Amino acid sequence: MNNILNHIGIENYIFLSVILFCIGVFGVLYRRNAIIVFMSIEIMLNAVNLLFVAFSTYHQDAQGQVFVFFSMAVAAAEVAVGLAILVSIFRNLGSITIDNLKNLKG
Amino acid sequence: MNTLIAIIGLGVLCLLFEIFNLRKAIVPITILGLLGVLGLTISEFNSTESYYNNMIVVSKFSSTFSSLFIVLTIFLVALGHNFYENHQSKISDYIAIKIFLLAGSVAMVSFGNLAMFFLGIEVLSIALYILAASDRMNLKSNEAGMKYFLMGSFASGIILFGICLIYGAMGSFDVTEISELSQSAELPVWFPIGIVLVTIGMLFKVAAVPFHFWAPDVYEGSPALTTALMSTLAKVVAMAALYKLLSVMNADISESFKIVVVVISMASMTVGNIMALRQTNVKRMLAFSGVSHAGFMLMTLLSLSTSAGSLLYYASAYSLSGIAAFSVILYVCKNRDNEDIVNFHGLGKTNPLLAAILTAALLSMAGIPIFAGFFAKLVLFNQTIQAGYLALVIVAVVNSIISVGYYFKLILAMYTKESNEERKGTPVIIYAVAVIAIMLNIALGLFPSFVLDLLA
Amino acid sequence: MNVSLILIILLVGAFATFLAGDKLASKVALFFGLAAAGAAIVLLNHYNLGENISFINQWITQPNISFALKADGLSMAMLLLTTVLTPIIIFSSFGNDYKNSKSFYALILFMSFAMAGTFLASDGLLYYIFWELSLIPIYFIALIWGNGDAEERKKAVVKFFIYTLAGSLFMLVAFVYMYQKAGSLLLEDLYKLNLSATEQLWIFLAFFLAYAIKIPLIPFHTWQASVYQKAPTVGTMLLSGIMLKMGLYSVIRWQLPLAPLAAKEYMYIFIGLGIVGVIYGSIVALKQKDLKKLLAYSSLAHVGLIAAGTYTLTLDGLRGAVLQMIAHGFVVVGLFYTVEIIFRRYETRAIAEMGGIRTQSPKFTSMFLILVLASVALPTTFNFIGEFTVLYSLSQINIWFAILGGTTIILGAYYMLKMFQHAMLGETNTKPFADVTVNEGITLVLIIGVLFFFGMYPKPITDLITPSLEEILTQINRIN
Amino acid sequence: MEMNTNIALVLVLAPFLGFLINVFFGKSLGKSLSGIIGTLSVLVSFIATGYFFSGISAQPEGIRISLFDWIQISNFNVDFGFQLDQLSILWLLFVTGIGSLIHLYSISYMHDDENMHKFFAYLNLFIFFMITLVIGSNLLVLFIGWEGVGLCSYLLIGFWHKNQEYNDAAKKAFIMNRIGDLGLLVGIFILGNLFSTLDYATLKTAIAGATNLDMYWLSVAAFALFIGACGKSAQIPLYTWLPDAMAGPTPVSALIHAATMVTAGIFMITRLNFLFDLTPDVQSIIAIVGAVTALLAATIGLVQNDIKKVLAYSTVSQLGLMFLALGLGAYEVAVFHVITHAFFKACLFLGSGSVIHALHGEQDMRNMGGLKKAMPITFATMLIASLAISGVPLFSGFFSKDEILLVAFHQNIPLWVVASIASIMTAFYMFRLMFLTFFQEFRGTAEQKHHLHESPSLITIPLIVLAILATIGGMISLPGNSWLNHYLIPILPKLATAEHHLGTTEFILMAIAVVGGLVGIGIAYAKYIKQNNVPTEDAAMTGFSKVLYNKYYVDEFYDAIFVKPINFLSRFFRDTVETGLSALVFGFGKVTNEISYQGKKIQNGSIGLYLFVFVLGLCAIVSYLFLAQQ
Amino acid sequence: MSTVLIIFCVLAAITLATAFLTIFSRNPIHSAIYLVICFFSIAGHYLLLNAQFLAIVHVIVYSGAIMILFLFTIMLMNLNEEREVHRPRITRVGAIVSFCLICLVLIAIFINSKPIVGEYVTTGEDYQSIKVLGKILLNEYMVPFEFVSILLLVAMIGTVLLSKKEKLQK
Repeated sequence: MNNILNHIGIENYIFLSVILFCIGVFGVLYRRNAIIVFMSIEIMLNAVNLLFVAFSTYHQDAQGQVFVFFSMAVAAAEVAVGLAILVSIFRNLGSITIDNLKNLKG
Repeated sequence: MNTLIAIIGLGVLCLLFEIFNLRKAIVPITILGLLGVLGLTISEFNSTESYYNNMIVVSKFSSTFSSLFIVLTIFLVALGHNFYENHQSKISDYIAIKIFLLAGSVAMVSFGNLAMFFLGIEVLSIALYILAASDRMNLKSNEAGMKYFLMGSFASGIILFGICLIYGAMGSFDVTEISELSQSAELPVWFPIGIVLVTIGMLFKVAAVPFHFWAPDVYEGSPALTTALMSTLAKVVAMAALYKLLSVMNADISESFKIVVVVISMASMTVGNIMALRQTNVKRMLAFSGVSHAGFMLMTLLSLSTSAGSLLYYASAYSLSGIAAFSVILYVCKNRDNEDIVNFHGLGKTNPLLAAILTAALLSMAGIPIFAGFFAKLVLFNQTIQAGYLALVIVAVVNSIISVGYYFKLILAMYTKESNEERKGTPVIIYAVAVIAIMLNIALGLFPSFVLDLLA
Repeated sequence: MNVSLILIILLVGAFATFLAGDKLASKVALFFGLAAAGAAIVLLNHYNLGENISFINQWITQPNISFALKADGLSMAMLLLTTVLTPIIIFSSFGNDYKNSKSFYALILFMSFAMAGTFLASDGLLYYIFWELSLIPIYFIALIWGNGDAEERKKAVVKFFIYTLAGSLFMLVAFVYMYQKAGSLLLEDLYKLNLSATEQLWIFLAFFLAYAIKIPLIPFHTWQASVYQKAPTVGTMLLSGIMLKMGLYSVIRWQLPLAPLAAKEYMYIFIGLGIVGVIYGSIVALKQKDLKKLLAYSSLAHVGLIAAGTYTLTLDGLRGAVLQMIAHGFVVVGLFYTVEIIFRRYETRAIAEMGGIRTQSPKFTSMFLILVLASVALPTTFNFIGEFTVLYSLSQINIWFAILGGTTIILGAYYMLKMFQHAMLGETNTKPFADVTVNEGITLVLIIGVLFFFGMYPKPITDLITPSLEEILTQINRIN
Repeated sequence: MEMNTNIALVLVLAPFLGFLINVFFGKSLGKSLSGIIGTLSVLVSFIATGYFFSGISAQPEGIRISLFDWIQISNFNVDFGFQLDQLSILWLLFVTGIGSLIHLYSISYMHDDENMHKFFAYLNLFIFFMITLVIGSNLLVLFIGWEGVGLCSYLLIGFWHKNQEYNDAAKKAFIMNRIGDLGLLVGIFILGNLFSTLDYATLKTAIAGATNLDMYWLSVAAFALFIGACGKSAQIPLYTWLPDAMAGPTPVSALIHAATMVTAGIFMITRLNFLFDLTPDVQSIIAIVGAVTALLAATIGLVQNDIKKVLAYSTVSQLGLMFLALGLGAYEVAVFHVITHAFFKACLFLGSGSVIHALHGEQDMRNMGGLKKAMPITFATMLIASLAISGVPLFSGFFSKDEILLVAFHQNIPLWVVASIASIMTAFYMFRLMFLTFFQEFRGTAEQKHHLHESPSLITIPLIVLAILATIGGMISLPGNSWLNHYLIPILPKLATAEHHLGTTEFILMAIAVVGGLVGIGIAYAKYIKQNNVPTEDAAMTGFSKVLYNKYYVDEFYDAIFVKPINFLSRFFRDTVETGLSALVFGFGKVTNEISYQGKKIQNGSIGLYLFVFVLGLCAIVSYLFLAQQ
Repeated sequence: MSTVLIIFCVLAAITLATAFLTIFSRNPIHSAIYLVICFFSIAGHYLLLNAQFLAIVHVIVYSGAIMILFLFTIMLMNLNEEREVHRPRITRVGAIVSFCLICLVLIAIFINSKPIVGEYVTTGEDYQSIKVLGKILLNEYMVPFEFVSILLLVAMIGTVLLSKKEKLQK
């Protein structure tokens, strides 16, 4: 069985996931809408997951893929908690723009 | 491993109590349970064993730090009795979350596999997000939770990325394997980058400059007990985990990396202390003080092989005085919507005992002798000079001086200002926690060897 | 006899006083103060019999720190100064009514404990701990029981605390550095170190910062006057009577023997600094309006001279310095006590509001005058012995040092007599001034008695301190 | 030997005991009793001195008593010891002798003062310190006395302490003395460093035995000691305290500021003659300073109107003459003049005290006159003393002053001229004093005139005794056959060989001096008796006399160049430097506080910013580690 | 260029483009939908790498669970219209600057590092079938697996804690 990376090259996966990761970072910084910010964080995690799988293939090792499961579980848990917080903010504030969250400063 | 299992069992037990409507018993039973776990941990002190394919490695390091975490959790749970008086229906949740948080903490210092490390840190973080936002109707608490959550998951992403790169370089998550591999072969650059990214993520957790911005805001907004938890337990856990991570993976800390650590350490101390000077909110002030203490603790990374004892000592000294200070803060600021210094006016007259304890706690943080904080700094300085970073020590000394400025602001407020109102009630548990914590602190100061030698 | 007994007495005394309650506090404190003094005298007796008074016990294994106390002649002298002055100071406060007096007296004893510890410690870290520990009680004494505007006082006291702490932290760094080299902080081990000239210079400077602030030497003295003024008189007495001496003692015990090369190299600078302090302090004292501030500046001048004496690195310099330390300790306590006596009657420390007291209270005036004269080193008082010896040692270095340092006897007379004239003499004051009470009288007479006795017969003290000073000198001269 | 020690202790401690009794019990003893105790205690000392004096011829080397080790210095120990030899016994004689007389006088003089017991206490203390000064066997014991008498002088000048001007004068005296004391100390230091001893006897042997003396340091030491003497003995430039010291009660002026304390400088220099002999440069300085002081003080004395001020300047002038003698190496002459001067000046002061007493405190001579009839004894005794001081032959002053002039003429003509002019002036102003006070009509108020009376016998007896001594005091050192010179040989060995013959030159000089004195008296007579002049009011004074009357503005000069600058500096230091230094320290705090304040603005609560900094930090670290390192 | 590479490039392009669109869309619902597409393209990558099980799980968890959660929330808050306040320019500039910077830095490092040379090893062993994954997950990684349950438990309690109404006292 031929290793697929011989056709693509691990570097390409690295670049892809780095760029994807950076897009996630960019989204977190760029958007003020908390939901979109959450989504950006999901993009970041997915970029990493992608790389895990790529490395898993690279090493011909399953552990990377196992780790992706954990990572997914973490992502799910985070999203759940994050959204719960978001909902309570929305209830109190009527908005989910994170720029409105500037009471704590100084 | 037994510790971890016992803790998790205790957490589940907490949840069960809720079902059987035994809320009153939760706190005492938990404390008793934790004491039991503490005993269990101490009984395993000298055994170095790894469990379940090296997922959990119990060593002296892990058991001592676990004991410290357990002790801190006992204090925090005890304080919860008073703090959650008005939230009886949720008390089991709060307590259970704290217990699980402790489980995450223990995982973070006894991991043998990066998966455990990552999951541990996530359990810790998610529990903290929840606790920070737990005062649901309070916008400040919401904001704190949101900020912490956003930035925390951002940092988690970076840690994950780092772990991924390490895996890419090594093909394994097992720290022993990584450690072996890191010495032998020519490594792809991914490995050091991965280490650096994980380190940066952890630096965020310990709130080191420039990744510290969340700390003051979150500390201020969170419910006071959560702040206590963050500034004592969470900080110490993150620091211990970072230390363990770097030492156990035998990550070859290059000179330039050390310079980065030095710079971050200096910056943390300086920024933390300077920013704390003008704060009027005590929690916020302690947040900045925590930033500076993080800077101090980072000094241990400069001599990884020998400084475990000093880190343990510093962490104990710092967190015990933190517990003592926060129990006084909890008492003073109960039923108030802020923690401004104004609330502390005249405490020296209205409640001399607590004022004295807070004073002692602050003096310990400032590093005045016989309190453990002094010896903590001393051994740290000693080690750092040994490692050849005299300049860092001098910066640290200058910072110690600055720090006295704001610690004393609070002390002065207690003793020189007139109290504006009477406080009623003598919550025995707060007294007990405060007294025991500060006694432990002083005992550590009088017999430093007791702790220092544990990891020598 | 175990040397740590004294420390234990003082510490237990502090707790006992605290537990005794407000009413009994002062008496309990006095009792323990006297007990410590008694123990010190017994200890002196043992020492004179040739016993080796030391106590050593491993304390921290890593880093290697011992709980080591050792009393040689020098330490004994300073210990006696501390333990004798403490009961006097406590007794002197009997006329005052302090609120929460149990804490007040407990803090005094605790401070005395820390200072005694500083004088006895022979392990660098232990010494440092005692050194720092002594700062806390005086901070609270000045802060809580002090006088004047609360804001001003706060500012002054905090400045004092931070400033002195700042200085001593650098000393800590120096200790830690030396620990790297010696592997222990025991005095004897540190004495064996062979540090290079550069290292010695830095260590010397680090120590210097700590001591120059504590002593204080110009220009590090800015905390002094305001704290003296704001602190309650008891605090001022503790500060000026004993705590200043901690700095000077430490110069002799730690700084000079540990960094002799630097001390020799820059001797002239440091002597000069001391002498500038003498002149500057005297001149500033001239125009002070507040009695306590005036005495503070006079202290500055006196300790400047003492410091100059220590930095001569001659036996006379060291001996004179120690003698003068003790003498100054007593005289300054007496002087501050007179200020307190006036304050009890007139509620003021402003010289302008006094005057014409002599006609009303001849006894008080006479004792005040004696103290004034002792402070300007009139022969037959103890201060003369000290000042003469120090000036003599300065003349051995350079006659100009002696001349410039000697201006203290002119300027000192000028400001002290001026103060005396305006505070005590002149047309009878309209406000009544009761003559000294029995308690006040006893305190002053005790002090005056000590001053005259040792002024005429300083031999016991000289004999006590000389061997240890000689030892220290050998230590200083071991590298050339 | 034991006996001697005990008696010496009695000698020293008797006045001290008197002091203690008067201090502690004086008030309850009553005025007379405390006076008597004071007087007796000095008399005891006088008697003890007499005992030693009678024994000294048998023991020419003197008696040395060492009591205990006092101060230990690295290269020597200082004993607390006494040395009773010719010089100290001589001094003790007139200190305790005149001291007793003045104590006696004071019993009456101070009787109206409520604090009389204190006065006696201080006087006794003074005597005690003066004895210590004289009797000490080394320079440090001398220094005890030296400072002690300064202290007593301070206490006594400011005796009437309700008057702040008097207190100022007292303070001034003490401080100017202390300037001298510093000089003395410096001298002591140098001697200690050079010879490792401060003991006179050892010092003498050391200097005699030394092979190569460091002449430079020796001169410096001598000069420093001389400065000390200047302070105590009121020489230029440290003389200004003495006239002001007249603020004290008159017996004090007589005892301290005329007869005893001010001679301490002369004592010290004579004591160390072996040292000064080796330093001719310093000797010439001493001579010049002495001569100039003599002249300067005499000129000021010419125009003073305060009876005590005249006497004070006269004292300064006479002390100047003594220093001239010392400078010329004629120690015995200086000593001789000290003794005669003690007699006549004490007499003059006590006389003036009697006058002041009679006039209830009036001291201005313009308000006196014609007291001759009312106070015959006072007048007679003062006249005798004035004749003595003016150098009229056969009175004691004639002999002593003449010897000084003789020595001066032999060694240095210009100095002789200066001294002679000073002597003529002395004669003038003394008789100006006499004429203004005792002759012509009384110029005071009718009230005063009504109460004019001769003083009681307790006052007149000492006057008479002193007048007799002033007359015959010259006997102790007659030209050609000097008992004093012979007596002092153990102290001044060269006297044994010095031949003292009276030639023509000497007689001519003597004549010149006598004529000069008479001329001075004559001028005074012409001006104040013939023309009946009365000195003008202060405001009306013009020209040089105004300068003289204002003492050459020396006080103002000192004030301008020393006192004012120091006070200015003090204010400057207090207000500017202290505040500045303090602000500097606070400045660190303020700056960090300000940074903190600015820092708070950065922490603006925006998550975007926080993450932005996070990312920047990350980039910085990563690029530093992995890009910058290659 | 092999077909695989072309597929990779297409998928990568889709991934990146949809990721960008997620961020740039004004309407949150659009963002969510773009994100779903993005996730699907990532699942495509997984398939390309022969990790079928993972791809399925990915689609189920992300597109099926997480995105539904998102959409629910968006609906719940009624965010379908554009609500976002205008973003200050400094924020945008800052975001773009940091994006460029972090991209540049990371890519530069990886380019700088020495390239992987030679063939990628192929053991031929099965390492990513469901069977193998299951074995590893439940043997070696049993403890983390259990620990994940704790994590989820915490999240669950937390979510309940944050949302549950408190019984009022009195």
